Amino acid sequence: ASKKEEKGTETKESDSQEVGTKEPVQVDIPLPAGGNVKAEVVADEELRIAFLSFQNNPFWNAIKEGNLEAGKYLENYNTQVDYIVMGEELTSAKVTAAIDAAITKEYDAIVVVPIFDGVEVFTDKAIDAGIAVGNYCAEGPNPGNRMFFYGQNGYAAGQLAGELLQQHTDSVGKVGVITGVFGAPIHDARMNGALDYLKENCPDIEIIGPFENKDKGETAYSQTMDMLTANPELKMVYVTAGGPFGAAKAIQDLGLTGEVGVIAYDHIPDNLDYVKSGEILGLINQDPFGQGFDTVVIMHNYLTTGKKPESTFIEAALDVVTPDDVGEFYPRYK
Amino acid sequence: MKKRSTSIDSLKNLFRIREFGVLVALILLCVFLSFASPYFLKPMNIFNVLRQISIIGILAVGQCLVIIIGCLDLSAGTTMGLMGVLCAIFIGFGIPPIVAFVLVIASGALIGTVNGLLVTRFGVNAFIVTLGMQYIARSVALLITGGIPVKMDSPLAFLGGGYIGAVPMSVIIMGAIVLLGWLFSTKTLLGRNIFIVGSNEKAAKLSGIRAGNVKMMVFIIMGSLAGLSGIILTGMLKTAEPSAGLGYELEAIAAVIIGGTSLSGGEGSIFGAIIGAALMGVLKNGFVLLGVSGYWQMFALGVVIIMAVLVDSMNTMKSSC
Amino acid sequence: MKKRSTSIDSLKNLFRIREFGVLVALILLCVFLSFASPYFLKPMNIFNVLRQISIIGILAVGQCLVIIIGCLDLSAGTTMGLMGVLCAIFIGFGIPPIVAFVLVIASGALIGTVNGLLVTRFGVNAFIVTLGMQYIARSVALLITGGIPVKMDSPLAFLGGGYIGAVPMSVIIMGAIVLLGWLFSTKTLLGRNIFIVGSNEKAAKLSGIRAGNVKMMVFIIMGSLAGLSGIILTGMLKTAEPSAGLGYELEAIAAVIIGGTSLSGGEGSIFGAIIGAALMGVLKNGFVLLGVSGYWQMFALGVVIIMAVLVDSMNTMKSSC
Amino acid sequence: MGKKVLETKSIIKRFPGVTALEDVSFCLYEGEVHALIGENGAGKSTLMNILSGVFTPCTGNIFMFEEEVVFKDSKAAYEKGLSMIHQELALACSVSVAENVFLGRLKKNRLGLVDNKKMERECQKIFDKYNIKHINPSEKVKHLSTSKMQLVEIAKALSRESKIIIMDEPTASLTKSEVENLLDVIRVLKEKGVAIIYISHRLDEVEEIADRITVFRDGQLIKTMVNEGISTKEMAQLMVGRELDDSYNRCHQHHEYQQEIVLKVSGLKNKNIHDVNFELHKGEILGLTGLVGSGRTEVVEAIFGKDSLDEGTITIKNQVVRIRDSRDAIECGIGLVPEGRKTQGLFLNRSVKENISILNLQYNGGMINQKKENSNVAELIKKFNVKTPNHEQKIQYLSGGNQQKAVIARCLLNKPEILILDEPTHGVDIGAKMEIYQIIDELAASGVSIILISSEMQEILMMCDRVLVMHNGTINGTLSKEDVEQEKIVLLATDQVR
Ligand SMILES: Nc1ncnc2c1ncn2[C@@H]1O[C@H](COP(=O)(O)OP(=O)(O)OP(=O)(O)O)[C@@H](O)[C@H]1O
Ligand SMILES: Nc1ncnc2c1ncn2[C@@H]1O[C@H](COP(=O)(O)OP(=O)(O)OP(=O)(O)O)[C@@H](O)[C@H]1O
Ligand SMILES: [Mg+2]
Ligand SMILES: [Mg+2]
Repeated sequence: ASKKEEKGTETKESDSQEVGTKEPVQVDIPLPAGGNVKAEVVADEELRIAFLSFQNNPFWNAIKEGNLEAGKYLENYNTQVDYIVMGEELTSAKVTAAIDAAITKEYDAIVVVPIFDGVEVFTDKAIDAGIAVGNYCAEGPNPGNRMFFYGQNGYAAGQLAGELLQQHTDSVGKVGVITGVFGAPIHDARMNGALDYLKENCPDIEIIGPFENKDKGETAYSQTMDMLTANPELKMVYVTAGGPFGAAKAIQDLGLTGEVGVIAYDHIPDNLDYVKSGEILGLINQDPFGQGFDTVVIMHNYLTTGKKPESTFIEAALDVVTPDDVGEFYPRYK
Repeated sequence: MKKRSTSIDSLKNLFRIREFGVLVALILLCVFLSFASPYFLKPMNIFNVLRQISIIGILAVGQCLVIIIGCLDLSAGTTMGLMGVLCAIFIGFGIPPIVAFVLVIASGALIGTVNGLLVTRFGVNAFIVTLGMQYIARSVALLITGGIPVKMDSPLAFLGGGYIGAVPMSVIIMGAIVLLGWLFSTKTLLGRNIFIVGSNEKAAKLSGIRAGNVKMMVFIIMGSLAGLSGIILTGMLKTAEPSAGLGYELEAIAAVIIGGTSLSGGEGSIFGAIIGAALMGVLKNGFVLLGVSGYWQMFALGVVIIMAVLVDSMNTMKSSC
Repeated sequence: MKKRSTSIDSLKNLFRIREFGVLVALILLCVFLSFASPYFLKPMNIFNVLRQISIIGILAVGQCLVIIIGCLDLSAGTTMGLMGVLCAIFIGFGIPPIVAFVLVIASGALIGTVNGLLVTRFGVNAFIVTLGMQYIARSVALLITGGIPVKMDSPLAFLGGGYIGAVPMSVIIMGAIVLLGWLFSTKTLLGRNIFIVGSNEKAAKLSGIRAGNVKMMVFIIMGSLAGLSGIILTGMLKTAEPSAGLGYELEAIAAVIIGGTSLSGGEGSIFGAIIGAALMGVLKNGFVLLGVSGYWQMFALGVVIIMAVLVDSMNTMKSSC
Repeated sequence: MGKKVLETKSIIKRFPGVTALEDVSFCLYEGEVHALIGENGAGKSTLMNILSGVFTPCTGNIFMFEEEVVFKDSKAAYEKGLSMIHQELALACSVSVAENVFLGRLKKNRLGLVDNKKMERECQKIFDKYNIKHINPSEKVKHLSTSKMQLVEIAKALSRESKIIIMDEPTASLTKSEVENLLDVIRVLKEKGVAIIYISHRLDEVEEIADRITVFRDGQLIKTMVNEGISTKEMAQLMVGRELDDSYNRCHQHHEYQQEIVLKVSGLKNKNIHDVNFELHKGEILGLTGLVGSGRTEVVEAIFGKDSLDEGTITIKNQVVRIRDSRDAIECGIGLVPEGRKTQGLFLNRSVKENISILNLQYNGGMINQKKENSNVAELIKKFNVKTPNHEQKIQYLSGGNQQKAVIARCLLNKPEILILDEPTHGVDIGAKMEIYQIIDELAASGVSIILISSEMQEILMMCDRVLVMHNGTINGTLSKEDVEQEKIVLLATDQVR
């Protein structure tokens, strides 16, 4: 324990230039597809990185895939990556408990999806204990002293969605909004990003909602049906979180494909099907593989060389697929 | 003197049935909405509302029976989710729709059986058994799918997404289940025994009723209905979401209680439960039609749930001098 | 003959107390974990576990009383969330911490009072009242914050995030509440009346106990404890999340029932509730320490919840033969 | 006669569908024992509940100690100096005996905390004072038998030392010696100037203890009279409002049971009983009596499959049967009217109809034949004269005696060959009692074998062909019809003979 603590304080104070007194060992392992960051040197003592994630929908599966790849990749660099599931309901209690446990287990670094504002109290505690911390995917507005955040800027993504909505409506008409869970920061950020963008750039767009669907496809289906009943001239539906395929299915069932479209998030199969069939007109992604992979490699590089990433905010690529280009992204939809 | 009072009595009785208060609340809400939104009374909207309550409605029928025997089934929602997933998987295996249908209902019944066994043979509190089963069913659904929704393309989807004329198939099924549930609970021996066991289990046993078996049957019925609603849910979107269903059990319980069934067991009505489900369904539909802002929806839902029952309880209180 | 049997009797009693089964389950789990993970028994981890259960623990004390009078409080979780938000807002207004503390507890008590009034004076079913209040509290928290988390920087945060030596302040508070709750429920007049009203409300009334007032007090206590835990929750993260708290009520209820309190009222124990909370807390800690996959966590949680009570019920069944 | 302590003027009370009290004016004097008698459902308990603040009258006034009072709940009445023994035991079953005795006024220590030890000590003192035995103050009430619960209920009311005590059928589930004991207590209280309202269907008790007697019929106060030279027969006639044919006496009927043995139990043993052997003949009425807690109920429950047996065999018509639960017992042709009608007999929130028909329905296939059900029930309701506004009335709103009749009716619909009646006339009025006796007798004459448990000596003496007397979980003696005498039963029950 004392050894690690020593290292922790060291890295903190001296920006850890002299960690490797020996010649750093270099090996050249090809990056797996989807990874963007290369590991630089082999750690001279085994390093342990905790990757704290959730598991409740396919989005996390892609992150897990990236992280497991990273684990295999970094094995060659003498770093062990532990993929740890905090649970399946997203609550701050789950996150803080997992961080506490990671501190107890004396990891060298923690990569975590904090989601909630206030979790920084615990990540900062980890940093005080000499553990490097990086965030990914979603964090609150006050992220504390974590080294970096890798992920989508929810608000920026919302603005992008706003742009797409503007394009598809020609700046006039009605847009229905369905959000996941009220108060969930990432959902709210995406929602507000889009709403603010539309308010500013196309004041003629009328917003219906927002309605909470608790990430359920079935609820989104009902809400979309009802919105279309009350607003036959509805042009677009914006779904900020889970269940957009429900909205798409409602449009399909009402035979309104081509007249009403959906803008939503995450390249997961059930959504992509409706991109292909033309109800979802824009599907925004946030590079989940990279979030699982790059983050730990960055951490490894920091622990071995002391180099921090250039910016504290590493933006995940915001890909948008549309019915026109879905085949290029995902060959099986050709 | 006796003869004169009967007609007044029956009128009084009509006003005293517990469903009545909620029915009034429902009608008032409908009247209000038909003025507030021109779309509310459109046949299409009415069928939409009915379709939206069909799943909760079917679960509420089962939950009503469970509550009458004095238990709660917290696993109904996630069991439904699991059954939806199983259905899609069975179809994916190429099992013929009818066989898949039967298998799913049987699996639901199996989960009900496990619940029932634990409650009746091992004496574990039903709340705990079904809470545990809630987690287990959900985790199994996630484990067998890896968390990924399963597509289902099969004639079976007609049960959830099909229409006969303008009437959604799921509404017809709900109607049938409500009718069957009512017949079952009022006309059959087992149905009667459910009330009796819920009212006083000890006395029921002394009357030669195998109370354990009766409870068991109720859990099995609940499980089968969860299976049925799982099929409908999956059919509606032609997709089975492994994490679907959580929360439905509470909504179904709320519907049952709003409909006048008492949590202490021995009393209750299937029709009441459906009225309760309809009240909440119409309310949610109203929110969307009127474009009520998100946070206020929740507020209104809370207030209406309480009010619906409040009217009723004040009535009961007054009538006793 | 009487004298001889007493020592054996008291031994038997010890083994028959309902908490005992769960205590054994807890101990077994701890023994297992201490072998499975070298980190489990580290003092730091133990305090972490205690800190993690402190909020559920405090809510469980209140919920235990609510269940003893034969009700359930489904609003406790979201009330806690709302109270956390209020706390942060009060502090933001520049209200001194002590005053803010008192105000928040009072607000919690107020929500409890509303629940209690609806239940006792208007005769509305407690399940429905608190379900409605669950929605209302959550919507109010979202409405007053606009859904945005509120920062709180104040000495008051010490209650949630502070340490005295190595011991988290929240654990000390939980300990105090459990002790007070135990004293209250076993030694005070009101406490005993809670058991009496829960056991037979009519008899209580006939003996001149104002059952309505007793129930009222229980809801008020529950509300105040929700206020207290809201402060702790906010203090822990120095942030109040408006949507926090949902689901805590069910976990607290589960803890209470696992701890041997019967849902039919009249019986129960505060210590049992805490043991129940600890069982679930240790289990979750174990999952993270051992790195159990998410879906299996859920599965295991479900199985353990059932098992913990199963052991106990089998014991009871055997003894009553 | 002393001062008026209690007076009611023109009380009217209506429930949905029934008028329970019509214009009742009644008064009670200091130091008197005032008995109320009347058929089941006559309104006695309703009036008492109004006096003790449980119900509010629809119209009418109450005066206590010559000042008008309006009680908003029973606490108010109690504080004014009135306490009541409730017909339906008002006990909190999951807490201790001592806490029940001090229900609503738990004892505290100097710190203001509830003091269990002190309460248990004082509870024991009260038990000693009123000569109540074999109840442990620290035990939970739910572990007590019905009669012990009744004693706790009595102790609860007595210990309040009120000026006015209402006793609503306090002796319904007590045996002879306990009744004597209670009557002694009443005499002492009377000496101290306590006014007592005493309700009982046991008219011999009334005759023995009352100073004045008030008769109720159909919600009306018929007559108040001084208890001088009034026979029980006259009382009964006033109650039912017509000439009662000569008080029922089975001896007049002269029928003998047949020698065929239908039920034989040997060596029954479980945790409450040991070595129980007896035979029951066809058409016989076999009495089972003993002191409270002597195990009578346990014996029949063991036979009926409610409790499991450790040892022993049950033979029905020369065939050894294995009875695992009540259903097996019923299928063997046994019927049971359990004691404790509220806890074990009634489905309180179900209708009268369902309560009567349920047992019979179990053997009639899956669908309910509602027509047949209705006609069966209507017939029984008529036969037993169950007073109910309609068949759909929830049984909880019936008076106690009518509830009891419904429970007996339930068993008969099934035509059992062996009928076990555990305190079948508990809380039943004299008229109905006679009807029940008549029915029991007819059943016996038609060849049904009956086991009758009763704490009422009169009932046992009058009805039974043979009597088994229990003591301490075993049968202490058997008395044939010729031998049966009150003294012998008492000696056997208290184990004073070898
Ligand atoms: N809470 C109630 N609701 C409706 N009806 C009631 C209620 N309580 C009593 N009754 C009716 O009032 C009448 C009088 O009942 P009460 O209990 O006073 O009779 P009682 O004279 O005490 O009879 P018993 O000797 O059987 O105890 C009965 O017809 C009964 O059905
Ligand atoms: N559930 C129980 N738990 C513990 N003891 C019990 C239980 N039921 C009965 N007993 C005890 O068993 C003994 C026999 O009771 P039983 O009810 O058979 O007596 P009884 O002769 O019928 O008297 P009673 O007049 O009280 O009905 C009593 O001492 C009683 O306290
Ligand atoms: Mg009475
Ligand atoms: Mg008995």
